[in-house]
Amino acid sequence: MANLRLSREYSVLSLAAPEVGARTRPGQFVMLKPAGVTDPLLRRPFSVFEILRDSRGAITGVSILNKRAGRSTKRLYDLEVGDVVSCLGPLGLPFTPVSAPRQAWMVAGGVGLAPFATLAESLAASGTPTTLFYGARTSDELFYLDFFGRLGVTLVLATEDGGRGVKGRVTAPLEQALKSVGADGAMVYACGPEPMLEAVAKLAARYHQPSQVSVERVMGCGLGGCYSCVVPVKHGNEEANLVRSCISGPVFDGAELVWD
Amino acid sequence: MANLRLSREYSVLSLAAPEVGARTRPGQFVMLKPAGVTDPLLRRPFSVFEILRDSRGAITGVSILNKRAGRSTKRLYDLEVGDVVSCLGPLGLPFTPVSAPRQAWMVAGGVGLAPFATLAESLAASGTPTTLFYGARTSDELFYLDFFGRLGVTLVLATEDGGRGVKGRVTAPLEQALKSVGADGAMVYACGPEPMLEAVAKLAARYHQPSQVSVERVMGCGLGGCYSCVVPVKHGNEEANLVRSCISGPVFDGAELVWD
Amino acid sequence: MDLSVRIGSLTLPNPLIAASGCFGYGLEYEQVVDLSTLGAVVSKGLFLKERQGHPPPRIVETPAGMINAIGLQGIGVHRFVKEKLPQLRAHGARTFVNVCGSTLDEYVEVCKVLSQAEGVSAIELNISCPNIKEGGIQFGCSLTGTYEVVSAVRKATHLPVIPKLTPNVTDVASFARASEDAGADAVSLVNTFLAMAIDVETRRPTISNVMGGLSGPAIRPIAVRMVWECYQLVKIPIIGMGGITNARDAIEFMLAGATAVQIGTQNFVDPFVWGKVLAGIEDYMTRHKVERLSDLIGAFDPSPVRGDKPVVGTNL
Amino acid sequence: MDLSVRIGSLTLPNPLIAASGCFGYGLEYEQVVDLSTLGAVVSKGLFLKERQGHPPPRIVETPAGMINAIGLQGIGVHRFVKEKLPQLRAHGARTFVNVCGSTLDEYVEVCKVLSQAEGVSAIELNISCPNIKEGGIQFGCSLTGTYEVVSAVRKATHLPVIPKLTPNVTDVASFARASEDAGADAVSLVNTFLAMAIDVETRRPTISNVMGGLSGPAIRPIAVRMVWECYQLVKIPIIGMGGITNARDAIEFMLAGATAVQIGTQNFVDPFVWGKVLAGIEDYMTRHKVERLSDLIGAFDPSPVRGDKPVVGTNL
Ligand SMILES: Cc1cc2nc3c(=O)[nH]c(=O)nc-3n(C[C@H](O)[C@H](O)[C@H](O)COP(=O)(O)OP(=O)(O)OC[C@H]3O[C@@H](n4cnc5c(N)ncnc54)[C@H](O)[C@@H]3O)c2cc1C
Ligand SMILES: Cc1cc2nc3c(=O)[nH]c(=O)nc-3n(C[C@H](O)[C@H](O)[C@H](O)COP(=O)(O)OP(=O)(O)OC[C@H]3O[C@@H](n4cnc5c(N)ncnc54)[C@H](O)[C@@H]3O)c2cc1C
Ligand SMILES: Cc1cc2nc3c(=O)[nH]c(=O)nc-3n(C[C@H](O)[C@H](O)[C@H](O)COP(=O)(O)O)c2cc1C
Ligand SMILES: Cc1cc2nc3c(=O)[nH]c(=O)nc-3n(C[C@H](O)[C@H](O)[C@H](O)COP(=O)(O)O)c2cc1C
Ligand code: FES
Ligand code: FES
Repeated sequence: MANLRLSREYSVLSLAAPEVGARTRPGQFVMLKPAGVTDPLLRRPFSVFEILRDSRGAITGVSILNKRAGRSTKRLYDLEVGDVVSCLGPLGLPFTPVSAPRQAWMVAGGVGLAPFATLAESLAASGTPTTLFYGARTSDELFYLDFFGRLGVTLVLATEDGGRGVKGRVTAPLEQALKSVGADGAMVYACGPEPMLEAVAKLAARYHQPSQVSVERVMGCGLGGCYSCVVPVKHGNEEANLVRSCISGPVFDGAELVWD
Repeated sequence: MANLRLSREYSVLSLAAPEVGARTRPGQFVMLKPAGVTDPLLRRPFSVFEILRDSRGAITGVSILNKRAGRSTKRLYDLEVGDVVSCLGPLGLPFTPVSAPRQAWMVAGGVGLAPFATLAESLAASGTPTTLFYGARTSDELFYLDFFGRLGVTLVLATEDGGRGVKGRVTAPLEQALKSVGADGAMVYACGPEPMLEAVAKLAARYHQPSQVSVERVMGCGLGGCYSCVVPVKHGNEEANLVRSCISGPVFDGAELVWD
Repeated sequence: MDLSVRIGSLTLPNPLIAASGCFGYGLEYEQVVDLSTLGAVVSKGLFLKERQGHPPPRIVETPAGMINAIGLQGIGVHRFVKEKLPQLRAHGARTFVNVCGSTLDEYVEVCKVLSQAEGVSAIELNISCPNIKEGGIQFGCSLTGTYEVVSAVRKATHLPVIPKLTPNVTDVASFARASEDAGADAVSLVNTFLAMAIDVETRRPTISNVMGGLSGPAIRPIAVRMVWECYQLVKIPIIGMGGITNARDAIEFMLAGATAVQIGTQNFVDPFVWGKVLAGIEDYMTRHKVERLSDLIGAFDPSPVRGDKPVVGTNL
Repeated sequence: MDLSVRIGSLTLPNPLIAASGCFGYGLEYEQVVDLSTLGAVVSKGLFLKERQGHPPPRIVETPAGMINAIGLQGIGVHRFVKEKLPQLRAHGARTFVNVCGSTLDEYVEVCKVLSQAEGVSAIELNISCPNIKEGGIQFGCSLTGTYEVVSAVRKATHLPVIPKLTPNVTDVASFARASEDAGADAVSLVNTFLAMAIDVETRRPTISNVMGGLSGPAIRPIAVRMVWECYQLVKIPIIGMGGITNARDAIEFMLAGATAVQIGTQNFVDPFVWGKVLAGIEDYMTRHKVERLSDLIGAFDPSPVRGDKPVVGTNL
């Protein structure tokens, strides 16, 4: 267990969990809870950020990109080496990767960057041309740019204060790109705040590109037991159904999600 | 904050609390709770063990002799330097010291040693001849003997396994001593398990010596608010009354406590 | 910033009241908190005569709560009037007296004594103590019983009468209504939930009375619901309580319809809670541009939220 | 060591049952726990038809507990029989079906469908869901309603009928008695406590349905008390639940009179809870030389303890 503070809100929590690491596919998540802690009671869901390996390349665990949002995330932020975290996973359905000549466009808002580290690795391994559209509040909150750079990912950045990249929302450069997307098309992957997800899914649809969107719901169990995490999903002309995002997601076809 | 483990059950927890230290008199207690912890909910009572001083003799805080008994005491045992403990006190009525030629006999069972470190210091300062009757399960659980030795306290030890001192209960050597108590008499101070307290109070009475007994009750507040900590106390021929041990104790006249 | 609230004819400088049985007779806390800075102080429950209460052990901790069965140990109303009231007055405390009775006559009698004393601001009628058979719960669990005892006391005193309701009923709001109909000036709720914990190692009770009352944060979500139910049914002010630990919790009760709030168990955990909650309320009022705290009473907007993100953590 | 318990004509290999609504349809957990090792699995609440339930947010965490208002989203009894039951049977699960209804007829109808299906061990009659108006709570909060619906279902099926009681009543034991009188084979209790939490920053509900049901360790001391009250009044077996997290808690319910116990919320916290509780029970039986677990049922000795030391901490 290590806990690298990236800022006063973000940290990368490394967990010794070789089995979880070995089985995780990009976009899957884990349910975490500091061991022995009874308050908060419930686990919290986190995307797997990196698959950790030792010097010989053997998988040793996973890391989590943790953003302080409330009690559990603060507790995780404060953890020290040696503290034990109970980690359940990997859970949920992963992203479906695409391969060249189709392009992969990853759209991340804030902590929504988390699932894209593993996805970028997997896309790089298959040689898929990949772009990361990455928006944050300030340039200080743009993390791991080198990591994506090393994988050959094209970076398109946006900050709300204009400190780095485009000023404003990341959906603006995305729309620009969508306007001139080539004949081979792009698969748009998105993770971030709900309004961003909605905007991305609708933009992708408008420009006739498929999208895969990772949604965030309050999750009680992560295993399909509690029905707390539902999202309205519509297949073709059927009526919308409330579907559990922990087992039928968190990644959904952006065209099938119903935004209300 | 320091936490010195004496054994797998006992530790001495040092708290930076100069005001508490400055105001504590022997036999008083504090109500502790690790900061920010909501489970367990309630504070727990602990005798002040030592008054801590810096190299120049200025009071810096207090220490606690903590014995793992359940959830809170385990948590306190596990604390590390830097952890914050909320400390309310000093609370309760202290021991009333005696002075020469009367002797002071302190009877401690296990963690019941705690209030006697400060009492011994105060008795030593007034030159009162002092004896510590100290019983524990094994010789490993006899702590701070040097400390009391340095103060000139006579030590009478008892262990249940006979590993050191008398084998069996500490009340046996106490009774021996009571049989031959001099004309100036002795004040018997006691702290430890309830059956020991009862035996000590009754022995003292039988040999016509006064006793001051520190009782241990479940305490919800330590300030007289909840009425959880009552003990039956009888003044002379009055009917027994249930009296709050947090504010009218924890130290009581052994002759006035009613044992049921 | 105006933190005052009104309960009938009374104006309290702020809505924070020390709950009965959790603050002794008030005087125990004079060194910890300036009693005049509290909205009010509620005394321990008092019968006509002295009572010894139940033998210890009397409390046991449970997850986010505690069970107590003190059994209403107390000095009786006469000693209270003689020994405690003058000092409480001297400290400038607004004193509510929690009144118990084994019979309707005893309730009336105790209230009469208090009416003649100086320094009682209101009577909190304890018809809800779960810990003793003769503690009024037979009144508090029956609508007609509630109506009768409140009416009788109403006639016997000029002081504000505030029945304290038990949560151990199917429909607490109907009891608030019965109290209102009988002339109560306000209601306070909730008293503790009847509960029990077994020591599995010995298979024996953890407290001498076997059953006791559950209080503390554990019960807060049920108590808030009950306050909201009552707020929708009655017009008289509601004094809300049950697991309040901080300003957020106090405001939650006020939004649900409480005019004032009581703090019990948390005062054990942290006797300095009062200043902290007041400061937190002021901070909230500043942040939310609330000029008069009383504007928050019942200001909960129950129209459903939609979407994915409630503020989960803030309810812990 | 014999961990088996009997509920009417059923023998369960052990008393641990997955609580309704906390274990999906059981199959969701097949990779985490061997379903045949559980005493039984209770399905999510089922109506005749499919239901969408309430919009999210549906849960909110509270101190030592959670409030849920799922609103009985479900696939309906017909799809359950077709899609889930065969697989549950294949896994060797003993399946209890939690039956809901908006009307008496619907309860009867759902039970008839289940009686004709293969692989249903018992019917748990949900007359206690606090989250939806038409969820049977109108039956569960009235003694005659309880009697009627249990009688009607009793006549409609040969399967064991186990009404699930609500704790939101003044006297839960009378509802257990009404159920027994109407021919129930057992009762299960408690369902969740009606509760509410407000987001004070927005002054809006934290869950879309405003009110929901409180579960988890917070409610355990109240639930244990209710089981003990029922145990003293009825002869039929009691299935106890409410905040069970470990073997100690499970044993506490059994000592209070539960023949079997259900675990709900803790399964969310730790889906591996089942093996841990079983191991803990075996350890307890070894330490206390208990040969047959069923000997613990109701073995609580309520004669008061005296003295200073309850085992406080073990109830946390
Ligand atoms: C599939 C999935 C993957 C996620 N991945 C990450 C990640 O990689 N890094 C990261 O920092 N966060 C991630 N989150 C969000 C993270 O789960 C929440 O920030 C966390 O649960 C908040 O817990 P808390 O106790 O700190 O906050 P709380 O005090 O409980 O609440 C603070 C805020 O967080 C929201 N929240 C609370 N619980 C949940 C929950 N169970 N699910 C979603 N939102 C919740 C609340 O609505 C509230 O707005 C992910 C969520 C999901 C559903
Ligand atoms: C005046 C006083 C002074 C004390 N001084 C010391 C001391 O110096 N060092 C020390 O180690 N212990 C001392 N104790 C005992 C200490 O308070 C308990 O061991 C502690 O409260 C147990 O808390 P826990 O959460 O670890 O145990 P729990 O898990 O709560 O329970 C374990 C055991 O401790 C007992 N216990 C629980 N709460 C209390 C309580 N509030 N008061 C008394 N017993 C309780 C229980 O009955 C049970 O047998 C003192 C107690 C009192 C009343
Ligand atoms: C130790 C204790 C003693 C109590 N005694 C009384 C009492 O005498 N009269 C009364 O009306 N309520 C009594 N109560 C109930 C409280 O006043 C309050 O209603 C309840 O504890 C809920 O509030 P809380 O969760 O803030 O403690 C007592 C509660 C506790 C914990
Ligand atoms: C998310 C959730 C959904 C529930 N759904 C149902 C249900 O469909 N039918 C039912 O009878 N009880 C339902 N319950 C109640 C539980 O079965 C159980 O009675 C209650 O949660 C108390 O047990 P616990 O504290 O172990 O969770 C539900 C509880 C939760 C938390
Ligand atoms: S989180 Fe429990 S069903 Fe999805
Ligand atoms: S501990 Fe609360 S009155 Fe003594």
